[in-house]
Amino acid sequence: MDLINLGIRSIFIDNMIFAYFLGMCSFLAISKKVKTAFGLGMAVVFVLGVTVPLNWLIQEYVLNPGALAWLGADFSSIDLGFLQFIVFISVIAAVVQLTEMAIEKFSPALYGTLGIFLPLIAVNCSILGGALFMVGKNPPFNLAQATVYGLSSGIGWMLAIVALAGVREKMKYSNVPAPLRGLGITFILVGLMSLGFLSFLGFSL
Amino acid sequence: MSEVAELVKEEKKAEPLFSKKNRKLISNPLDSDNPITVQVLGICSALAVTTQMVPALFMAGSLLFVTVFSNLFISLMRNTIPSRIRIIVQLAVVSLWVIMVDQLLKAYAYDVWKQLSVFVGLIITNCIVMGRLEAFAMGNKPWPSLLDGLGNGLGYGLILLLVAFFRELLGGGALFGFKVFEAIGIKYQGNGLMLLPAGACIIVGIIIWVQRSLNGYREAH
Amino acid sequence: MEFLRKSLDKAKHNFEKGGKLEKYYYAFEALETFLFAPNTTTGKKGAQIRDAVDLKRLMMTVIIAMVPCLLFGMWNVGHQHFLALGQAASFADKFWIGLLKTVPIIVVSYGVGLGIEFVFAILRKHPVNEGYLVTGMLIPLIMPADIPLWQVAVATAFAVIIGKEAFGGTGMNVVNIALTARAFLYFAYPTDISGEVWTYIPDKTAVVAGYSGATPLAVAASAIETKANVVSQFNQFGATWGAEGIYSFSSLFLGTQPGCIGETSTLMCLIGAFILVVTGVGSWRIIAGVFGGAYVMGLVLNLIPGGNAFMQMPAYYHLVIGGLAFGAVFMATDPVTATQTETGKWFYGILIGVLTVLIRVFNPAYPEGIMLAILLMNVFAPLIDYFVVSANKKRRLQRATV
Amino acid sequence: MGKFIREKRGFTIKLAGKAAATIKEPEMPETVALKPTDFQGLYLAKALVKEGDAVKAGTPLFHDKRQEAVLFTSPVSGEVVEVKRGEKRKLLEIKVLADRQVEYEAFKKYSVSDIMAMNATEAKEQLMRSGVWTNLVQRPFGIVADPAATPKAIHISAFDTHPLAPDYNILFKGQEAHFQAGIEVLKKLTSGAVHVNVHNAHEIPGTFSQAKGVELNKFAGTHPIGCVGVQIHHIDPINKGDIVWTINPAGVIQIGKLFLNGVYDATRLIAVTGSEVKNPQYYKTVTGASVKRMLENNLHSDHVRVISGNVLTGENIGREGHLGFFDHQLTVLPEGDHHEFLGWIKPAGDRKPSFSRAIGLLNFLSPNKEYKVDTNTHGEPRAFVQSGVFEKVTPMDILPTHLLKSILAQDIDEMEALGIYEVIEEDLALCEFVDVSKHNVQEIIREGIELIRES
Repeated sequence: MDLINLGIRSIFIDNMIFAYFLGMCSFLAISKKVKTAFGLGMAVVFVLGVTVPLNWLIQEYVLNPGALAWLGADFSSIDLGFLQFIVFISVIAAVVQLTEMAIEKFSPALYGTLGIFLPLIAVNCSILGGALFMVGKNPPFNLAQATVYGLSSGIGWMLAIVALAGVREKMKYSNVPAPLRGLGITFILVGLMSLGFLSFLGFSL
Repeated sequence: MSEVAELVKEEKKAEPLFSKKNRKLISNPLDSDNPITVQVLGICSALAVTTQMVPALFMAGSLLFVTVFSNLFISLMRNTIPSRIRIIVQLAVVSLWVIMVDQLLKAYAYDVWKQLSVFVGLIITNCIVMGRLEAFAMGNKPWPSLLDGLGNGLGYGLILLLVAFFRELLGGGALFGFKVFEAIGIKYQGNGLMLLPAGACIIVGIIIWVQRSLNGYREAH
Repeated sequence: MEFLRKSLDKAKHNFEKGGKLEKYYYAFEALETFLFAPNTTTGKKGAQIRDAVDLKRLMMTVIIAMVPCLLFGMWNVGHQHFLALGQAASFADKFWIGLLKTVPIIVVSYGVGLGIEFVFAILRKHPVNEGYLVTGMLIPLIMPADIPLWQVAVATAFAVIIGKEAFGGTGMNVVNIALTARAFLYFAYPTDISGEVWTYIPDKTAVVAGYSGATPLAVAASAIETKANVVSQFNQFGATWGAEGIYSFSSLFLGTQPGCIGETSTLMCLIGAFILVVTGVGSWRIIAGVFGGAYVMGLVLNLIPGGNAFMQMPAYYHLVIGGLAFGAVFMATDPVTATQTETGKWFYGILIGVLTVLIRVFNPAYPEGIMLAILLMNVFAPLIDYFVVSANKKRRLQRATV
Repeated sequence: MGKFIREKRGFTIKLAGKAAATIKEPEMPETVALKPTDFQGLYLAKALVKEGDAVKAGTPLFHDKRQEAVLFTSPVSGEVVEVKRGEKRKLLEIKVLADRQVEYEAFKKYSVSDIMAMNATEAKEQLMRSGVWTNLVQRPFGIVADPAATPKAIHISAFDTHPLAPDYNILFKGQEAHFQAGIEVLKKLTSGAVHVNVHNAHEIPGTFSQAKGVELNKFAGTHPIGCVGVQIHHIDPINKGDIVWTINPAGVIQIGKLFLNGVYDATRLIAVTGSEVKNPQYYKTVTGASVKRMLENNLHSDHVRVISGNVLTGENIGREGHLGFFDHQLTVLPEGDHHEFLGWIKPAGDRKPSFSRAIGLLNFLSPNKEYKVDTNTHGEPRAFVQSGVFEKVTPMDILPTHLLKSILAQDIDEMEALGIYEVIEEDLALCEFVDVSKHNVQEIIREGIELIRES
């Protein structure tokens, strides 16, 4: 129940896009067609679902103050917290790289739809943001929570980009003032969309 | 390193430090080639940290610092990085500088550091930094790279501060925490929308509208 | 008429190509076509006759469908006003107060909105569209009677510029414009449009002892805390200040409750719905979808064991409290922002109904769920259409391979 | 065995001025014209005669430069009096001053058994040389059929649901033999069936009900169920790559006459209709005839629009114009070039026909009223507002609004996916009528088709 609650919260209420603006660059750039938006969304769901729990493990067993105690008493006073950024981003980059290679080798079909997006994802801030937010949670997450959080944050991100792509496909036919075309109107659109998503703000389940 | 220094020296001879071309490296990103409003990079933080001027200023400063030095470093190393692993190397270099900024802020400006929360860390994945490294520093000499970093950092900061200006002024009737409207004797009712994410998006949209109306930039449809 | 026509004809050349007022052609066109249906005839080839209906007439139909809500709303503004003061008043007195409060809002809404429309029409050289005729009436109907007029003006300007003109004008907007105005106020100046602001009380100290301006939604939401039965709360409401029975089911249905000017009366909304559906202007699928979705969701919540008091409220109450009926009839059916496929309209309507009830019950921050639910579904409407259209394409493709 | 299809969507426009069941046989019209513009998909029409030439019925007048074997021939004998050209010398019309007595070019004459024994190549040869071929219309695109193609089916719509459409019982009475011969020829041209589509509620003319060797499909419903495109959609829809031909019964009969009598016989019955006509009735005339004589002393007023064809798909030809090649109807309406004070809100009661029931439009209360309608557009062009009416008058599994928008956005893949191959102008003509935003829907459809053909 608690996990379902967390999942729903992360999809709708703490939406990566509309609440935190994470991953905006690819959100804006790759939302012209529903099909591609969906592909990118799936890639984000996958990578977030893998890297958040992975980074949770690293935080728990390597980075936290005293986390290295499992190596022996000598290590219990070490605090590697300042390495957080570099470790997290390396993990993400590595996972993305490995996934890309694995998909390319084992499932060319999937690679066709997902593969092209993977390199983009290493620098998608929603991935690193997901990991950093996960660490900042109070009370701290356990592994299951971290996994659910990663997956559902990804789903929330996907929902947002697919919805935006739907609207943008519809807007192909509209007559937007020339200076606003492209990026400008998309910003305004995202603003209005996030008003809609505000309805979830304050939801208590 | 000496070789590189040589190169820098040579270049100095070849053209003045602030030649027209080099000045362009700084001025273009301010308007016609602005990283946020034209190149669509680094938007996440532009929206998230701009409810007030103070954090926006710190954020702009941090990013400026990171872009300048990352650009410089990558440019210095550009001939020694194997292209296969260049993304990792770039990320590592950027992370180093970000960690440095993060620790500095934590030590000297704790309140702001708290306010900025994960967004300092997210400079690592800020596309401006990565984008400039890929697009410029990898193929240019250190001095222009530094200038390019400076220009883009400033261009980013400009938009950030502009957004924060409107959001704080319209949202709270204040600037840098100073109650402007009260000071001149006007009772101002803060506009809550401006403080919400939606307000930030819409303000960026309007800034783009105005900017492109003025400079004539149009996106291909 | 003759004179008017002649003077228009005389002035016309100034506005046509090469005329000295050429820039203002579309402003002139708007005025001219407002006064006279144009004398244009059909083309050389193709349909030689056209349907007598045009966009203006369509829009007028919607406005006329809103008139019952408007008139009742005016009366209700006065009714609530005197109820709060504990005074007896005649029908005329109540209506007069309502008129005084409502007309300025309507004037501001139309003035600001049409003003912006004309400016954009001239600048961007497109015809002034009739869409604002409806929006301009919708905005006042979803405002509290006592809203500061400058806020109406700001919200209208925001909605028309950002919500509509930025997207290219009528027919191009993504979210409903009137709702954009309301959402703007809701998030920009929450204190003026939520809480107990619904009744016009010039002097807050003059209210009758024990008075509460809580709306039925607020009463129901507070029952979550107090764990009291919502229906009995409703029935007791107003007893302390001599207004017993104002939240009985029948008066909720009639609409003698505080709320936005035009949205309190489910009955009047249903009359409007009848007009829209009979004339074919509003989609009955959407209206039925919203009501059905809300009712079924209410029933589902009833079934959850151990649910809170609001969840236990009989499902049919959801249909008469707050602005559900008004939203379903006049907002959700906006043809521009709703789904554009007939199948999609079912999904769209039902999801609005379901979401409305969910937001009401689970989101104490925004008791009025319908507005945000419609706004949210506006955002998802193109996606629903996308799937419906994809299904259509797929049928065609499958047929080809068989 | 044919199919039975019932459709509820659609709308019948009832107009005043229905043709009475009498046939007038006036003398030969003064002039007869053949207009390349009546045929879609011509690349470049090249005149084969010049002014002053004498022609017989069946003498070639022009052909298309890309398809020179398909000849467009004179409906009557006489003298070529005008070769009318437009911009860039585009051929618009070739006018023939008709003889009182028609002389025919002689084509090969066949007995019924000859026809049965004939092969497709031979049939095509005779059809193309005589000019009768041009009756065959190819779907997708509604263009002149390509003789090199073999269609998967040929469809004949044997009823017309357009406003004031002529009664096929009068038009094709007693033509059984010619029609049957025509069918036999057509059967050689297709790899599939020849479909004859009739309306369930109408009295089915014996010409069709007695036809042998065809699929007789029955339809029920209102306009545009009579449009052959709609019928094809329900019987055997056109997919990408498919080719289907359509032909109207008059064309089939002409084929029959060509083979049985050895002549190109262009005589036909047409209905002269419309509220401005004093004596609406049927006239016996020829393809492309001048309408001048039919309208002399036959109009209520001078300020009229003369339409070759029906009010939904027809063309304004003026009072001295000539009938279109495919038209079997002439409609005369009052012109509507007048302003109406507050016309957009003034209650129209039941004076104007409307599919909508928006405020002040009460005609849905008098369903049997016959309207006198003028050509006013009743409003000005506006942005598309999707009100769902297009779908209500399009009895096909097609989303007209989306299709139109994809054409406006010039998105070819999208047009294909949304079914542009299945429609031509007439199938969506009702959308143009009901559109509140007053778009020229048929023009847009043709633009889309041209875009696809060019790509």
